Amino acid sequence: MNKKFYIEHLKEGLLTNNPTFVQLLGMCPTLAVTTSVSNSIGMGLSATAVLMFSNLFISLLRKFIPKQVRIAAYIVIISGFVTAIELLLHAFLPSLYASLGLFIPLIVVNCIILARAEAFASKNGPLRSLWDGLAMGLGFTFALILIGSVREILGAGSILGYDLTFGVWQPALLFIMPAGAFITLGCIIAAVTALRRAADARVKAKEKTARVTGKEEE
Amino acid sequence: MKMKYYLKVTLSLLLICMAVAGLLAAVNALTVDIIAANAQKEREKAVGEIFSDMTSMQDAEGEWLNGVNTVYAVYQNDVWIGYAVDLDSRGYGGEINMIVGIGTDGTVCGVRVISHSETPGLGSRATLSDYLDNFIGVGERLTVKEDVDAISGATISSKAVVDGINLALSLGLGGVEAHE
Amino acid sequence: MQLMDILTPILWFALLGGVFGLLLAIAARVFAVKTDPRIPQMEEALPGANCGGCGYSGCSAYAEAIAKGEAEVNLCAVGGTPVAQRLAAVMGVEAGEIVPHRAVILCSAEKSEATMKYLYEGARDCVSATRLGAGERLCEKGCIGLGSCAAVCAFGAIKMKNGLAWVDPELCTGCGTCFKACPKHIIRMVPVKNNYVVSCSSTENGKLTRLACTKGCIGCRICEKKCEVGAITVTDNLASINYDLCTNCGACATACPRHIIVTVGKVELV
Amino acid sequence: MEIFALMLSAVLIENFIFSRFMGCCPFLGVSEKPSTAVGMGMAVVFVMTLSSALTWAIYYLILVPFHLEYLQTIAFILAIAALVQFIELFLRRFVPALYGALGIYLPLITTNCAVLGAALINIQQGYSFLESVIFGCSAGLGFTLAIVIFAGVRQKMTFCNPPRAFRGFPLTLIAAGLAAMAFSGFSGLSM
Repeated sequence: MNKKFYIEHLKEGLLTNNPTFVQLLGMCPTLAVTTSVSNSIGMGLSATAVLMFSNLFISLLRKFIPKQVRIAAYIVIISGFVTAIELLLHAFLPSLYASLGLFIPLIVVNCIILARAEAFASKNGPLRSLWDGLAMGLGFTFALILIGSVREILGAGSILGYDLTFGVWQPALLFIMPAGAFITLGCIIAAVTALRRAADARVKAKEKTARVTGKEEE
Repeated sequence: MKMKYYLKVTLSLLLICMAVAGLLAAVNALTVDIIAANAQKEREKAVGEIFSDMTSMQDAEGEWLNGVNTVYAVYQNDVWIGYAVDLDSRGYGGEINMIVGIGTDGTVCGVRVISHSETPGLGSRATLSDYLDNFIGVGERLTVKEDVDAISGATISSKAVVDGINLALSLGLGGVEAHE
Repeated sequence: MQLMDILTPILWFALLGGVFGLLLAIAARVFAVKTDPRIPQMEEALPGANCGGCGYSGCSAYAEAIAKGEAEVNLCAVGGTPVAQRLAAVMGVEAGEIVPHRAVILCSAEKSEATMKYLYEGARDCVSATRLGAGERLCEKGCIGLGSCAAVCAFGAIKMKNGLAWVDPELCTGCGTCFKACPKHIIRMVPVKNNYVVSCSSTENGKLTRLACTKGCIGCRICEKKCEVGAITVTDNLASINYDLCTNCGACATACPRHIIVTVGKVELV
Repeated sequence: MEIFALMLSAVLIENFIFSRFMGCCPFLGVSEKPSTAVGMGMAVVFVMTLSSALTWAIYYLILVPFHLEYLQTIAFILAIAALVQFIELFLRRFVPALYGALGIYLPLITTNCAVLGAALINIQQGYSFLESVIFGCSAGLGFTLAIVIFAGVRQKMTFCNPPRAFRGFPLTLIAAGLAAMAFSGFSGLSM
């Protein structure tokens, strides 16, 4: 049974319950960071790393943390992790810190991490919480890259830094501006919902024909 | 029962805070001097980019205006070739730490930004070398709009860079040999 | 000096953590909400769909009502008898029998099959539509098809198909929220064991019904004659089935010239 | 900077939602009904005011004298989390309806960028104790202003008829984008 849980949960993290598109969490870093794909990748991966470790530790300690101080305890653990990672990166991997440095303090104020800690890690075992951290982290990274690419192409006329405008069209600066971020995110969520609804409709239609005609319609 | 309840709740948060603080203190003790060394190396690399023929630089002590961290006198085999002013300027997202190189004639001969937290893709464009290089040769105070046009959409960041340069120029370092 | 660098933050944070911990502990005791221990147990037993079928805003509200003695234990149609028994066990009372029901829309005319008084372009909601001359359909009792019932259905059992609501029998749990939400009151809760229903609610005479809709019941009483057990009777031009007598023989369905006596949730052919 | 200028800039010019883009998760999550939006706004004002005072005290009385600046983020967050937990207990006892309506978004105030953002800005700008409390309070009011205006906009939106996929959050985000454009007009003013 639990093998199915892991695959199912990964799908849930990436698509059906995606933290950015479905749960609408982690808006601040999503809007602030997705001005370029490289930023999105940096933010997504560092957030995934922190999410996995914090979920693991919180689910390990969940029995010792009384309900009255659970928020304070979780957030201290999360921000402790983030600060430690920031100091270690700054000292031992300065090149990586140069590209990720800006995002790490942003992770502390990322709602996804506390939301997952409160909703999942405090109720499930360490291994499942670690997996939930990975699934939600990847879902978050996937969403960031999608938004980042749209905003970078439209806003800066480049992708991963390579210029796409060839001097032909002038990129619309609006998409780099945070106001454009809201609009881009809105349209992307609409597209994702439309895709999900179409997928559900197709599945339902197949079920219905099967029920009526009594055989699986291909 | 009440006493045990108070103890349990208070102690748990207390222990967690102590543990995390201990971890961070240990990590910090481990890393604080390495980080300082890295920063210093980075600063030297930046000054080296401005004064390409620099062999050594030395902190020229002195009371400087606030915002200025340190001023380095730059030498080329013990011949004084100018100053490098390490200063902080107030940008949109926070402090911009930059180094402004002042030549012997008192004009700007190069600008480098060490660290900033401007909005990526927007304000950060004001910290790139192609924007900074058009300040080379500037001698007196600049104002945005008349002398130099700000990057569209990043007016506050561009203005912060210009303020930094004006601050460096206002120190009046041109032509004054560094006292030994 | 090195040791002090590590010790001072630990001591300071211990103090901070301790002070906040104590403060929160005191606050938790001072602000403790006095709850009846049985409520969480009952919430555990209830399905948790918060559908409102029991007449309360959600399962926790219903559990509180039972704990206060204001509500019976057998109002949860969705949970049916097992839930009622568990609730009764918690409360130590006797649980009555619950007959599971299914909702059925008593109208079978899609928008194209009914005549319209006007074209409605207002808010997409049946309640607002009925405020404008009792809805766009000439037939007073016709389904408006703007989905107020579908909106409240907590189980997604109601689908809107070209201006007519349709209840999927497998998904419907008989909670009854749509029964209360429909402004035209044309949804009826049919016991699961019965699978025939007169899917029309028009009480106009034959001539007017024919004018208003191609599928309305004209009160011709053929079904009344055909039914051996007298389960179906026509009262003011509308046939209705008494489900205690009905034996599901289907004679009335085959005889009905308007073909509106159908099986519950007549299967939607794609 | 005089007090009034500080307040005006925190409420309008550098509004935490529309110009600084901080605190968007609860902003999008709770702005369905103006009543819950006001409740959330008041909770945020309470937390931001007290947290500005508390963080100022912690920074200047504990962190600076003992050179523990690197612990700044964690100390601030600890104070904010304790405050949020306190208000959660308070609301659960005295205003259970609002407590239920806010749901997951109440603990999320802790990680709310606005609250921590305000605390960090107080330190960065070197505000005095009174200035930082006023800044925190007016930033909270700015947050409330934005969330209540937006709740009104969203209530109007329930009766319009967007394409099916846009119904709900996508439309809210686009409306937030337009509102953000309007507020970016303020960025020209400098106090």
